[in-house]
Order: sequence, then C-alpha cells, then structure tokens
Amino acid sequence: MKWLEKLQTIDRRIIYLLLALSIILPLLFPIGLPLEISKNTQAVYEQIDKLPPGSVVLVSYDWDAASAPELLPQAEAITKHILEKKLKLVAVALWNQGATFADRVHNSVAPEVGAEYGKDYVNLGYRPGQAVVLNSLARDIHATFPEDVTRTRTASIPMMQDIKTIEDIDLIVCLSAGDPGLRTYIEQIGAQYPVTITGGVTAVSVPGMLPYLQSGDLVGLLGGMSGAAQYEMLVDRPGLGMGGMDAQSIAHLLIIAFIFIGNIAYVAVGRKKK
Amino acid sequence: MLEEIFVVNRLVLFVLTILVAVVLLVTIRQAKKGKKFFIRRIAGLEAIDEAVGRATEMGRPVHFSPGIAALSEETAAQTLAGLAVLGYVARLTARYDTDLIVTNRMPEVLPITEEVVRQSYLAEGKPESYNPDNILFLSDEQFAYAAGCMGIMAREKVAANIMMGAFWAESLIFAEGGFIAGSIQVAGTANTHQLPFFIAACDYCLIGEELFAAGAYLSQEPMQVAGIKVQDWGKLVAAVLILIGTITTTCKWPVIIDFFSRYAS
Amino acid sequence: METLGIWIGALCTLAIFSYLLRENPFFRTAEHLFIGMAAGIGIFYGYQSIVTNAWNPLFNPGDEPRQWFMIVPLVLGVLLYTRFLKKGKWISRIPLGFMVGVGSALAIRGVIGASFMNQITATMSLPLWGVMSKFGIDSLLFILGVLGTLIYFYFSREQKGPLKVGASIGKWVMMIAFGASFGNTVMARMSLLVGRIYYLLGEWLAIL
Amino acid sequence: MRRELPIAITFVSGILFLLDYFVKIPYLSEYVVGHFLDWAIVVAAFALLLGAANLLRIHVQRIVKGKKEWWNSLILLVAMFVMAIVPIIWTQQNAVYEYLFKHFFEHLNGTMFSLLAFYIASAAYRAFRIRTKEATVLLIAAVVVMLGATPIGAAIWKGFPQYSDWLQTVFTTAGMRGIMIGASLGAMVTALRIIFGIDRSYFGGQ
Repeated sequence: MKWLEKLQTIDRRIIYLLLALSIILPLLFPIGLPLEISKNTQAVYEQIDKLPPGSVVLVSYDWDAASAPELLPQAEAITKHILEKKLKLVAVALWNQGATFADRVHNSVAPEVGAEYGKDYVNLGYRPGQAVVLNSLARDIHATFPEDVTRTRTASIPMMQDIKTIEDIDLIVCLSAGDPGLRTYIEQIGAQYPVTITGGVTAVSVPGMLPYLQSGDLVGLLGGMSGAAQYEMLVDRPGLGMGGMDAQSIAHLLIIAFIFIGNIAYVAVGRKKK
Repeated sequence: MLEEIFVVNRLVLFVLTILVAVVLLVTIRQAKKGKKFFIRRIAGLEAIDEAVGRATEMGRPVHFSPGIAALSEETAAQTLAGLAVLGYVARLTARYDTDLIVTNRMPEVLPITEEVVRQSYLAEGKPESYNPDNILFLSDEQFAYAAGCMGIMAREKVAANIMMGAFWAESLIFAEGGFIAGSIQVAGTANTHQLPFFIAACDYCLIGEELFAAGAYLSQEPMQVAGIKVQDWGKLVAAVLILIGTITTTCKWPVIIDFFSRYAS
Repeated sequence: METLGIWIGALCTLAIFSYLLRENPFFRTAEHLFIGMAAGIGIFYGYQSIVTNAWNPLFNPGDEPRQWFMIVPLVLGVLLYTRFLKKGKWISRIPLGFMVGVGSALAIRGVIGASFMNQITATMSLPLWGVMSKFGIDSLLFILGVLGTLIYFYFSREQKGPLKVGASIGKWVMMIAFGASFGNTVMARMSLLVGRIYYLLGEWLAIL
Repeated sequence: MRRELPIAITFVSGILFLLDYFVKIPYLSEYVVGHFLDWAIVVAAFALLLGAANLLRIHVQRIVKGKKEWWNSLILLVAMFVMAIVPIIWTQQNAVYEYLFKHFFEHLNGTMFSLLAFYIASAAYRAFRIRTKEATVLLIAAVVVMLGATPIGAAIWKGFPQYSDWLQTVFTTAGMRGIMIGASLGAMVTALRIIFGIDRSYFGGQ
C-alpha cells in the first residue's frame, strides 16, 4: 500500500497543473457534447417569448467582473432575445460594475438586431442603496434615475415617456451574483407588485433560489455557465457559454476523480492507522 | 372599511409583525429581570470537548479562529457567537493545561479575544497559565491570514482545530491545512455557502443557527437568549401551519389555504 | 492599442496566477492595483449618484420644478463624515440612524412576505402524496424535509423521541442540500477559470 | 442627546416604513415615504465614498512614512484617482475608462476569484473525506449534481440529469426552505431589535 500513501502526498502544483490541463485541452480540442435544455431555462425563454412586441422588460445587472464568465453570456443571449422580439429594454444595476457591463452587452448585441438606443433600449446605470433603490424605482423610475449613463435626462428619452413606475414594466429579468440581486427583487418588488420576476444567477446561488421557484415567487432561472449555454442554444447565438461547456464537463470529472482517489487512499491507509 | 385603512392582503403579515415585536420585547425584559429560558446544549459542544481532550492526551496545542469578519458588519453576530465559544474552549484548555493558539484577522477583534481568553483562565483559577503570546494577529488580508494559519497548524502540529465565526472562501484553505496537520476539526458558520466545505473536511460542524444558539447557550446574554426563543416560537408556528395546511390540502378542504392567499400574500 | 490592451490583460492575469506558486511582489502589486481601481469605480458612482439625484434637481433643475427638499440628504450625507472628527463623532450617527432605520424596516418588509409566509403557504398547499420531479412520494419527502429542518433548528427542547427523529430527517435533507451547493459552487469556480483560460488562449495567444 | 437622537431617528424612520407596508396612511405613504426613499439613495451614495476615504487615509500614511513597499500604496491611490476622475469628467462611456476597465480591472477581479478553482481542486484531493456519514451523503449528492449539470453526465448515463433534478427539486428545495424560514425569523428579530433601539452595535461600540 506504499503507492497509496505516496498518492496522498502529491505536490499541490501537480494538482494545479492537472486542473489547468483539464480546461485547456477541451478548449483546444472540443468534444462537442450535446446540450440538454433544462426546464428552468425553458421557463425563462417562454416568459420573454410570450410577451407581445412593445412590452417593457427591466434587466438588472447585479454582478461584477468576477462573475462575468457566467453572467455575461447569459446577459448577451437574453438581450438578443429581448431586442429581437421588439420588446423595450430598460437596463439598471444594483452593483456598480453592472452599469459598464450593460453598455458592453448592448454594444455587442444591438447592431446584430438593429436596435436603437433610446428607442428600443436604455441604460439607466447604477444607484446605491439596494432595497431602497428597488422600492424607489417601483414608485417613480424617473426620480430614482433622473439621468441615464450618458447624462441625458430620463424624462427626455423617447422610450421612457411611457415608462414611469413598476406598473409600466411587464417583466423583470434580474441577472445576479449575490446580494443585492435576485433575492432583493423577489422580496422587495415581487412581494409588493404583481410583476413577474425571472432571471439568471451564478451557479453558487442556484440552491438558495430553489425555494422561490417552487413557491412561484420566481418563474424560471438560468444557472451559471450551463444556463447561459442552454440559452445561447435557444436563441442561436453561440458564445462563451457553449464554448466552455466541454471544458466545464472535463473539469468536473477531474474534481470527482480527485475526490475518489483521495478517499480510496484515505479508506485504505487512514482507517488502518486509527 | 378594512380596505380603506389596511392593505388587506398583508393583514396576516401585519398581525404577525406586531406579535413578533411584542413577544420579543416582553421576552427580553423578562430575561433581563433574570428569568431563565431553556436552550438545549448543542451537540457540537461535545465535539469540542472531545477535540480538546484529544489534544490534551497528545500533548499538542489547540488552534481557534473566530472567523474573518469585522465587528461593524452584519456578520458581527457570527463573530460574537464565535467569541462565546472561544470562552468555552479557553476554559477547557485552562482546566486541562493544554496550549491554546488563537489567530485573528481583524485588528479590532484582537483585544477582545485576548480579554475573553484571559477571563476564562481567571475563571478556572489559572491566571498564571494564560499566555498572551499565543493570541496572534496574523494579517488583515484574507488570504495572507489563511496562509499564516496553515503555517501555524503545520509547525505547531495542532491536534484540534476549532473554527467558529463568519468564513468565506478561505475556509477551503483552513480546512485543508488542518486536515494535513492531522487535527480533529470542529467548525461552525452561518455563511451557508461555505458550510458544504466545512462539512466535507471537518469532523463536526455547527450549521447556521446552531452557532448562534451555542453562543447564546454559553453566554446566557438576555438579548441573544430572547432572540433564540422568539425564533423558536416562530418556527413552531410555521411547522404547525404547514402540518394543518398539507392535511387540509390532501383532504381537499381549501378554506385555510384560501384564507392565507387572501390575507397573507 | 487593442493589442497592447490584450497583453496588459494577460500580464494582469498571470501576475495573479503566480500566487499559486508562491506569494510574490507581482501579485501584491496587482492586488493593490485591483483594490485601487475598485475603490475608484466606487467613488465615480457615488459622486455620480449624488450629482444626478440631489445636486442637479436642487441647483440645475432645467425645465423641471426645483426640488428644495434635496438639501436634506446632502446635509445628512456630509454629516456621515463627522466620524473622522475627534469631537463631533456622534453626529455621524444621525444619518446612520436614518439609513439603519429605513434598511431594517425594508428588511422586515422583504423577508416576511416572500421568504417567510410565501414559503409556508407554498408548503401548505402541497398534498401529502404527489409527484414533484420523479416519484409519487416526492411531495411527502418534501414536506418532511421542510418540517425536519425546522425541528433541527428548534432549540427549546432536548432532541428526544419524535423531535430526534424529525431533527435527524432534517439533518440528512440538509446534507443533500449542501451537497447540491457543493456541486454548484464547484461549477461556478470552474466557470471562472474557464473564462480566464478562454481569454488567455483565445484573445492573447489567439489559438482558439 | 448623543445617544437618544440617533436612536429616535432610527425608530421613527423604521416604524414609518413598516407601517407604510401594512396600513394606508394618508399623506405619509404617498408623499413622505417617497421622499425618504429618494434621500436614502443620496445618503447611501455618500456612504459609498466612505470606503475610499478610509483607503485614502491608510495609504497616504504608508507613503508618507515610507513603509515597506510604499510604491504599492502609491499605485493604489493613482489607480483610484484615475478610475474616479476619468468617468466623472467624461461619463462611463468614455474610451479611456472603458479601456482601463476592460483591460486591467476585469482581469484582475476575474482572476482573483478564479484562484478558488485551484483551491477547490486541491481540497477535493486532500481534504474532502468521507470521515463522517454526513460528509459521505454530501459528497455523493455533490457528484450527482456536478454530473447532472454538465453535458458529460448525460453522456455517461441518461439518469444523471434526472436524478440531479430530483435531488434538487425535492431535497435541496426542502432543506433550503427550512433554512430560509429560520433565517427570515432571525433577520426579523435582528431588525426589530435595531428599530426598537435595543441593539446598538451598528453605532460601532461606544
């Protein structure tokens, strides 16, 4: 059993190297594993798909650069869907970096579908205050966001003429990496107003959102990079989500293998010592 | 009439909020007057006894971390509960003459941990055994602190590693360090996203509210004890409602569910 | 310019990855750069919010009515900074008290509906027998799971008899829940790494 | 005065916002609550600057005193000012700001957190053990979920996505709901203690 003991003392740098390889190799040589659409992803898609043209969707950017690999592809796919369906998109942010990511997403998606700033979509930017911001915007969007990110008066933006309170919003899509985020929307807006809330979160946050899904406070949910990949497939816009799925798969296998190997050695060597 | 004054669909919630507030205020007052409320001993405390006992047998030190949160944030409650547990651990190590190493990440928490440990040694009648050099401030940088702890665990061959408080991503590094040093590990945190890692790498883990209950049990502080009691009553109400609800739903008798969907949604 | 940017990005990435080998000066510099930039972004948005939400409505209303009341938050905001004074420290508690009062009330409002009552009523309206995902027993397992978890965190009685059974059901259900969290967390962290490596290989080395 | 005034303000604003949710108060609900919300956003904006003020204090001291690696403090402050001043003058859509954000900041922030992937791998290999029955159940559930969430799971066995969904819909949801109900009560109790001025820890000790 000497080799088992040795197996337990492998240098950590070798473990790091193996992990890096498990991601690099599938990126270089894609396997093309088939994707299945989960029911929660499908539910998000249907919420947006069933809205008649001209409906207003509020998209909230509640994440930072650290979660971009999961939420940026989600945001791009969803934005494409919204603008393609000729819905009006209002972007806001509860995390300050979100406002910049909203610009980024709009710049990459809007030209593809021929959408126009101020007419089809607008970026109102970030305001601090978390729950306060949501309660405030529900009463009066123009008072919460007097100017958009270009410093144009919100009241003078064409599409914002008829969008003044939460009553004028038909669907909320919150993309969130923690608090404040989707939970804040469910608690502060969902519990007070009849508007439907859907969204996407980082994989870490998925378990915490499941009770809201079951209770109907939340309708549909994209979970992490795999949720993004599924949505990219639904709207036919391959991006980082789909590109990263093979690597993600192999990395998972590697972690599982690590847990197995570690435990085999543990059971064989460790238990005997006790 | 009702509609003109109240938001009708939140009527039950309104009554509930008032009830919780009143019960809380009364309970705190009673607790302050010296009324004892029963809180059961958390099983995790036995695990701590065991860990300290083993360290004593082996003649190796115990390491304690109160988490990495400051005292001015939401997570301060976890740090305070962790410090109550520290008092308990310090009494045990004083009683058994075992070395206790406490590491800190927040400068503002350091004097409090010193005081807690000193008081415990005093209470056990062994003020001379209290060694201030074993209460360490490592670094206020999250990962530098974690790396420092890992070094101490390996160098001092820590036999018991006790971590109680608010932890974030560094929990992984801690748990791994303790495991490699071969320590018994007992952890506790209310940061649910870190719990899985603690459970997978430790011998015993206080889950979420258990940490607060352990803190209240040990400190007997009126405000904490009253808080735990009120929450317990709330849970009781929730459980009873769920029982009644599911049974009536199964019997297809919708009166109760209808009541709640009208006055509590 | 764009090529230079990609090289900068790659260097930043590698400087931080170098921490995996050992703590080093490059990492520390990158870390300080990160903290500084993050704080700078915070300053910008703080300033911007003050100007758009209070200063302009008060001093540059344009063709909209001037909002005199906006003087109040401007004063309150400035008072926050008395915490840096030796004597007037307590004054900063006035704006703090306002924020904490509003924040606490909003916390109760949020929690009591969606996270407390709705969760209870959603469980109440489940029958004791029914399919939720796969089997007919799902619904019963679910209800027992919720009750068991509540019992596990009930501290007013010793865990004996039925309470012990309930708490133990709760514990195992939570272990599965935490297992799912574990899996999801691994997934999230791997995604971040995939994102980083995708950048290094795709944008920087351009071999994807 | 120094103690009572802040506590009174907390109490009044807290009770007002609580009542506003349950009772239709004429004038107050329509007018005052809206104003208070607008004000709170502005005060929160001032609070956002507090963190930067703290950083400024610490790092100016480090530079002045010529502490070890003071140049890192200088880099920090320069980065802070550039990232603040550029968009203040030319908005967040300015090319310089976008360039700095895209090519420096995003990578620093993103990479910092991707280090965790390596730590997880290392801990998976060395520390995640089936020492207890609890850990065993947890790790089995974790493996099923990890396989269920990625295409490789379905490629190995069709059952993985289904059983992963079963575990999450039934057990994870139930467990998380129990925890959520308990945590909500905890949050309510904490908030009430603050509104009633019993818990004053947020004032910072004194």
